Amino acid sequence: MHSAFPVIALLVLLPTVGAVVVGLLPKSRRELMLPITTAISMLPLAVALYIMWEFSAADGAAFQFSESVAWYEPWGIGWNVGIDGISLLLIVLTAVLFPLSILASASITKDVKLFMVSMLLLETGLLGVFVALDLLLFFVFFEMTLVPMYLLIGIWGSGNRVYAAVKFFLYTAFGSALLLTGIIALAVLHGNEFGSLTFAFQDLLNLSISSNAQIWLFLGFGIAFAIKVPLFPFHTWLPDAHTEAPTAGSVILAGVLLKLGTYGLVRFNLTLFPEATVDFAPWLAGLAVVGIIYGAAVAIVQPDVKRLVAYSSVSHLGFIVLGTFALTSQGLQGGVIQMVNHGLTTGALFLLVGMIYERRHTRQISDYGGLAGVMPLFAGVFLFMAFASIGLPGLNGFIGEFKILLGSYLAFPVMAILAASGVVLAAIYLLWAYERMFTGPVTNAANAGLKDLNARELTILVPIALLVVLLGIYPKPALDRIEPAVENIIERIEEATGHESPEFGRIDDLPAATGENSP
Amino acid sequence: MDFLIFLIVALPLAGFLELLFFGKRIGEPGAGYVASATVGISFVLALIAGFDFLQGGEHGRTVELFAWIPSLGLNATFLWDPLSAMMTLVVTGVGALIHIYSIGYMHGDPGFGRFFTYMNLFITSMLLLVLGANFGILFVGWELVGLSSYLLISFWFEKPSAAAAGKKAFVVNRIGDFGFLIALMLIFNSFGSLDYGSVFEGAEATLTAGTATAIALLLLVGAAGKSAQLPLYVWLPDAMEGPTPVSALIHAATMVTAGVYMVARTGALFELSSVAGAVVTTVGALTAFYAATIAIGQRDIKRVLAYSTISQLGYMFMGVGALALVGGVFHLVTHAFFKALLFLGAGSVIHAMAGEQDMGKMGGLRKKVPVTFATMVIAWIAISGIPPFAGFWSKDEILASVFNRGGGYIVLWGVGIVTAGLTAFYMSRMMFLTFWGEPRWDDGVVPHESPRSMTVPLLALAGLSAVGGLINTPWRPALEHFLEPSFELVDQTHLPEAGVQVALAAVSIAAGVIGLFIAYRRYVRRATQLEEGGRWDTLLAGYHVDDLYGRTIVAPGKAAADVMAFTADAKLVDGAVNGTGWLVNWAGGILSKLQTGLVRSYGLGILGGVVGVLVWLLVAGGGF
Amino acid sequence: MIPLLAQASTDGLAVEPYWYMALAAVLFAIGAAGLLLRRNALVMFMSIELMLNAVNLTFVAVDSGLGSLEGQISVLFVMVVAAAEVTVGLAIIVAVFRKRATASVDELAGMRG
Amino acid sequence: MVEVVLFAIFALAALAGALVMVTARNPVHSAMGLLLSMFSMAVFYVMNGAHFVAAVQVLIYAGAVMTLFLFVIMLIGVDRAVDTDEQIPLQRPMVFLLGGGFVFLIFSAAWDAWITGRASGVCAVDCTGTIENISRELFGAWLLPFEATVLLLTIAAVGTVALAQFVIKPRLLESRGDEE
Amino acid sequence: MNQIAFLPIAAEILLLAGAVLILMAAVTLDLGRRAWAIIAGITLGLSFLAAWVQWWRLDDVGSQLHYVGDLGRTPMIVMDYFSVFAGGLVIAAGGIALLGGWRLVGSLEKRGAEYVALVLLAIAGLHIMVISANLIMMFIGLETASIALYVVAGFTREQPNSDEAAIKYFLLGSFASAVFLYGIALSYAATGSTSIYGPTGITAFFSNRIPEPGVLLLGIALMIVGLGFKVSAAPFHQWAPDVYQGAPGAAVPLMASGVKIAGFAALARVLTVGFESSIADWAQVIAALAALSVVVGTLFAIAQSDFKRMLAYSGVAHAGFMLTALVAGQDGVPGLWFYLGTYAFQLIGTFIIASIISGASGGASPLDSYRGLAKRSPVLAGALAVLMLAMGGIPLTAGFVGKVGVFAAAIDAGYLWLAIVGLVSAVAGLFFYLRLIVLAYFNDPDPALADEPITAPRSTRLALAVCVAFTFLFGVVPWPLLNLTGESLPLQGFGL
Repeated sequence: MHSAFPVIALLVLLPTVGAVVVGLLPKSRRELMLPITTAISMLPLAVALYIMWEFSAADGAAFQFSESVAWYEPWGIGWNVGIDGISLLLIVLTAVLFPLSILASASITKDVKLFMVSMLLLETGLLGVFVALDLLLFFVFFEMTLVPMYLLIGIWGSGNRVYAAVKFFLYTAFGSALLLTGIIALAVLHGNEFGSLTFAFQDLLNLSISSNAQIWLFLGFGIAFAIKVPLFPFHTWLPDAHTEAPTAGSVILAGVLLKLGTYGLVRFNLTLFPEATVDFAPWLAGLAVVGIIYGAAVAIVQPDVKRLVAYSSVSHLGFIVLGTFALTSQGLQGGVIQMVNHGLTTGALFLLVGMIYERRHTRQISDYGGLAGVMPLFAGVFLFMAFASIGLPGLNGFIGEFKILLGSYLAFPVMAILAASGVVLAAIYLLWAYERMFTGPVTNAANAGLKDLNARELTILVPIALLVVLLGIYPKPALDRIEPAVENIIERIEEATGHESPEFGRIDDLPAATGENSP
Repeated sequence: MDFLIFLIVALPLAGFLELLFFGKRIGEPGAGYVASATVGISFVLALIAGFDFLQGGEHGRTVELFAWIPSLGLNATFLWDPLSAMMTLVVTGVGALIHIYSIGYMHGDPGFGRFFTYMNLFITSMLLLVLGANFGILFVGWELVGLSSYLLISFWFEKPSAAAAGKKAFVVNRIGDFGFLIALMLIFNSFGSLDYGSVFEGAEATLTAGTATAIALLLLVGAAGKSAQLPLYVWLPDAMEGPTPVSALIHAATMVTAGVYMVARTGALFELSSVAGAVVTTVGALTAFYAATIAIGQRDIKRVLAYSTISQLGYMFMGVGALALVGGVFHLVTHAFFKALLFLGAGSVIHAMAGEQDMGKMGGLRKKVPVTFATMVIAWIAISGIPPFAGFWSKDEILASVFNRGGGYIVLWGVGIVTAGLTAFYMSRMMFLTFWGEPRWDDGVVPHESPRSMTVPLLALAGLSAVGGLINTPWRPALEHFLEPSFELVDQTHLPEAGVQVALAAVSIAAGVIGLFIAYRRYVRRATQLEEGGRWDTLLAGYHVDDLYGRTIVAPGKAAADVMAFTADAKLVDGAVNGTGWLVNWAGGILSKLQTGLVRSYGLGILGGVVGVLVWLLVAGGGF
Repeated sequence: MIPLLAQASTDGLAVEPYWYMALAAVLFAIGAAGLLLRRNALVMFMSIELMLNAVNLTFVAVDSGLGSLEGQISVLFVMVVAAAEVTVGLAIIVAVFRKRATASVDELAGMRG
Repeated sequence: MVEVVLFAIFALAALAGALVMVTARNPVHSAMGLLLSMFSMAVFYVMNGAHFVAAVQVLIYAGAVMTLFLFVIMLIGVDRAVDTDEQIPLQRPMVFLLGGGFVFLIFSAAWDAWITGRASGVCAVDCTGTIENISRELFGAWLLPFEATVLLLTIAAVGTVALAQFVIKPRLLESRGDEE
Repeated sequence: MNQIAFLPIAAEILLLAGAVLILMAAVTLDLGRRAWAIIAGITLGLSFLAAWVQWWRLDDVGSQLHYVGDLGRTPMIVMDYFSVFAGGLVIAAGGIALLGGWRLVGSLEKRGAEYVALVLLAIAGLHIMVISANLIMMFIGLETASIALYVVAGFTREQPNSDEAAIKYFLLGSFASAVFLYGIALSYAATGSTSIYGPTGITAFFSNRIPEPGVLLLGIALMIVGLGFKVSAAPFHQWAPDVYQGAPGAAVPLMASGVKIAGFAALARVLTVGFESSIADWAQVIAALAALSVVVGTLFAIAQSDFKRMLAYSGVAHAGFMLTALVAGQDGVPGLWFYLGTYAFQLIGTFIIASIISGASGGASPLDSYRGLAKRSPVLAGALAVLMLAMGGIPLTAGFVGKVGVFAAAIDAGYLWLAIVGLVSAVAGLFFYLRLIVLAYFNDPDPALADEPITAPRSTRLALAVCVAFTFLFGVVPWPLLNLTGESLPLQGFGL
């Protein structure tokens, strides 16, 4: 399906053009930067919405709006892009979060122009990752996100920003190195098998890769993505980066950047290396479960609320990975929708933490207390987002977690059960934090005079809240678009490996772990 | 009709949304009126919609609203059958009364509007819970009532204890939900569906005994969390931090009975596993007895009622566990009446005592709050199992059914009887300490009767407590007939023969009377004051179970989390990362010593390289 | 002629080109060692010249082994190069000496790490 | 046979010269050692029929280059015994090891056949190293490199001039009273 | 006698003429710097042109071997796409480097003319190296360039370390040259020729005989060592940091980039053409050297606190990356060229920045002096950031494309392990590239320096702009250069 107008190119390049525009603004007109950049970032959103509108849900498995321009024949690299059901949602998520997080950056005063330019370039990178169907192009966008984010953390971050920025950069770059090796090796394999190098995803799908090679390639891709996700034990860059980044950085980091990892796993690992996927699935699911519990447990005792939310991401992303490697349609669908959900709720939590930080300049939970009385609206929104994050049914988080748990139970009952305990832990860490920050009497005089959310902040939060409710109550439109794409991947794995994705309604011998029970 | 059923849920929801966004503007008492009206109308609608079932035989209908998670076959669908109709009536009926009561009770509270917002949210959620036609919607309601409960318990969030209690309630409930979730996974795995219809109808053919047991027990974990059974009951006493109407509505009449409702609803699964049934009954019996003993030692009037609620829920579990589903549900209904009444009465007393909840500072209130006193007496007799008040009928039906199962169940019956005696004792103790004897009020407290908006609901509930038991008497089991369509898949336990029934009834009445009498002697005749010290303190602290949990679960858990966060994560996992960086740096530092600045050592390096390359190349190329 | 020697001669005990090559290898190694063992820049430089000479010897020996002239031509070029190198090298050494009054390279270790 | 004897003698001389060069404490002695080696080389060239090269060797190397060396030795006044104690740890053993290894490797690799190539074909006339033959080659096939040496010589000239122009005034030299 | 084809050696002739003219202009005519600049500019421009017009000539007539003399035995130079590209690159890099360091010429006063002349002659030497078809010719080119650069390294004797740099460079360079020469001699023994091409050349020798190990391998090994020294591959790299630090700052770009280009050109020519049949043997050694260079360069660079020394070590790592391409033999040449072509300009750009910050005549360049550069000079900081990211191989810079090409070649040749070692080291290497960005952007400048303006003459800024633009442009749109390098293969076989 070729669209006459290169709408994807438009989508991806708009922010870059915007960056140039912002870059040309006179430095003295600092007050113009925020509104102009926000306005610019609305353009990709408009395009993304147009794409969503035009997207054919029935063909969700196919890449739509695809564009293909060969760039360098000897390497088989070109501008190959397209959007399927999986990428569609992530694109919309990206396009939604950017205007909001830019709008939330009013407190940036240092070098505003560079900040805005970085944000817009970051957006190009992220959108590019989700549309790229050429592995090298994917990698370019994948890496392109690093530098702006590095600058965001390093220049506008707090406290230990340099350490966090460098750690973020190096850690993820380490993964990228393996990824690049894998990508090139794939192209070389294509060259060996078909006589020409190519990085085009859809051509590479035709490769017949030996099991042994699959294992190594899977590892190369997998470690890169696992670091990005981040999967336990590759997660330690995340708390630092999240915590030190400015609000917008944290939002994008949690909301979109982490999804590069899970997206990559779904898009590439599962499809390109089906055999290895089946082999590794239990291990990755196991790590995911460890991450779920570990991230949650660590989150409980964090004294810093931003770190707490950061560790909650480790836990939540564990769910996504678990769902992905359950290799069941339900689990994978849950994983994909959960990417969006996590982006919204955790993004919102970071926004909220940022808003309170702007008022008090502290992230220590112990510095707060009794805020619900001082800023009830803020407390309400925070609690709302917390519950969305906890996975309260009726809000978005539940849909994904529920599907993931049901789907992964089919494949890994014990792990699914362990993962379900993350649901309990989530309630503990978020509600305990809420309790300490918002309830009780106002003990610290500095908190007494805090102003509640203003109109700008509400403008930021309300759209997210609406989406949270919408996706919680009526997720069907989203799921309808994901499902064909996911089915397609599962079928591919089944065809390639003879692995049978477990079906519902089939009774297994019960694992011992389900014997736990009565009080 | 479908629309009617939709409206039953939609009205409280609309009320919730209206209050959420405009609650502040509507203010007091408008918010209360809005909330009460929506719930009240829902009740009326439910009456209309449920009228059909009175004819009997009507199976009900499902109301499809929209596709929710289509790929799981989960839709937003309501099931309107006798059981859900009955539950709806209880929820909206008692709910409406408590709403009205709250208008008076919450008068002047700055969070007036917020209170009713949450209350309507609760009613909505509870209706979702009982009306859902599949486990999905049930779970949505299940969690949302947890949320409303959380919000309402920590309604006075400035009080740290209230905030902590709310969190505790939610978290403990979540532990139960953990079991519930796993049960759902198992069910889905087995049936490929979460629809009541397909699950219950296919259960017998699909499930092995092992799976059925697993599912049933896991459901029990969920139910035990919500319905405050052993060992997950600990949140309920603390939940009394919430405003009293909340305790009445949520923590006595409705939400906590969700577990009972769930077990009753899934009776078809429990039927398949005798083990599970026995476990449920045992848990119920133990909880009933255990909580009753603790109730004896409480000083706080609401905590007495809280433990009483736990105990009574134990009865209900005995009922549903022994597959006396009707009995369990029957007790759920009557308990909703008299326990709501007791709570509201207690609220009225507290209101009268200007917020005092310690029975040690009450006494002699009979004359001061006559309406409250009178209505509470009815509830007291009802819960003590004295015929013909409501509690007698339902409790007796449960006990008789349990007895009729024979075998080990007879022991559990015995526990039930002892508990009945204890119940009569602690309730009497509460009544005597509150209303009889000399006033022990604090200075400046001038008890006064509550306003009309509070007493009217009391009277209404008193009426229901008095005669509510008559809806299902052994000789005229109207409720049983009414519910039959809902339970037709389940082979229920029957009541014993009439003679046995009479004998059993006599025993339980005797137990109740004995309990009453002992209490009377102790607290009225001897005028014993509130006991302190020794074992009473143990009872007062609920056998120190909170401490125990604190020391065996919470503290080690937190310690483990601390270790993970600050040792494992910071030192080990992150240490490995930073260590790598450090190692590289260190290696660079060490190596750079090789760069001596001496040209001759550089030359040596080159010569070494020459030899190295030669060796490598000759070995590789076979030059040797 | 001494018979023995004549005998040997007829037996083919002639100087083979590779003898020179072997000798050159040893001389090259000695030159390299000299470069690394001496710290006087001049002697080091002489060692380099020795190495170049060893190479030249190799060239010439190979030439006679092959019956070719390429090696000899090469030697001429090497000599030109060496001459140019000597000029510049000595200039550098002189310059260093004039600045530091030493020809010992061990004292020239201002840059390291 | 004579050849063998000559070879033996001059090989020893070359080695001795080389060793003297390396070990002598006085740079002048080193230079003499090198001179000995170079003369031996010239003999070898003759033995191999490279007469022209031998002549150049004596003229250029043994003559001009070594003279230059000696001149510089005198110029900078290092014509006296110097301490040759090794100060860099492990330098000496490592040099012996690696140097020995180098020789060993070359010998063992080349032992079977030191020369495996074949003649690059016909020389312009014949392949003896006479001046005539060499100049034919040099100004024929090898004209380009010959011309390229122009660059080399220019650089040598310019470079030496550039290095010799002394514009700074180091304290050390002032004290020595050297002319600028 | 047949004609000498002048076009292929036009660059040498022009450069020599230019050098002599400048000397004359300075000494005889007493003309100033402006005149030197004009002469140098014209000379370089013309020689670049002369080098490049041959590309189109090649399109018409194909690769040419150039002989002098009637026997056609020993071609001395070869004109193929490889030579043209490498030659053009050497001249271009040399020209940009000279332009960027023109400030030095000013500070040298009269001696500036000699400096310029030497630079031009060095470029000519490098050019000879890349076009030569004969090992002795190559050696002459190498020595020409080296000797010129020994002098250049010691040019600023008023600087404390310049003479030390010169003598270190000279002694070690001569040692390496001797080793290289010995390699030539042994390969001559093994093959009977010093010419690569031609009917009696090395390739012809191998074309009808399987290569015999022994002397041949010795020759290859020693040549690898000699050229490895020039491209500063580990363990022959130790001269580089000291020389880069001590030599005149403005001259380092040429020493660093030009010699690398020519060294790799020579290495590629010798190995992938001359000894192509032994690839199974030498590729392993090259791979080992590559891995060692990458690791050693990275580790040492991490420990540096001086910018130029850090660049020198990073140059060692980069040499390793380029060697990585070479393991694929001729297939790796395009990757090598792309990497080299872009890296040369990155290197020149960074050294220009170093010479702006730390002065044109050399000396230390502590990393601390880059603190808060973004505040003092945003443009310079931006340029530095782009160049650092490019050296780190971050996409959208030419460095990334280069790395892809290099590693693709290595993986294709079956050296996956080498690619992994290289890429992982590249990540470790990011640490010190990022450090510059950290210093420039994340730190505030020294209060004492904060208000001190950073100035650079127009020539320097122009050269820097060219380098940065080149780096960025070929990162975003690498296709033209990729196409070009894809064609820049050496002539295979023995020619006519």
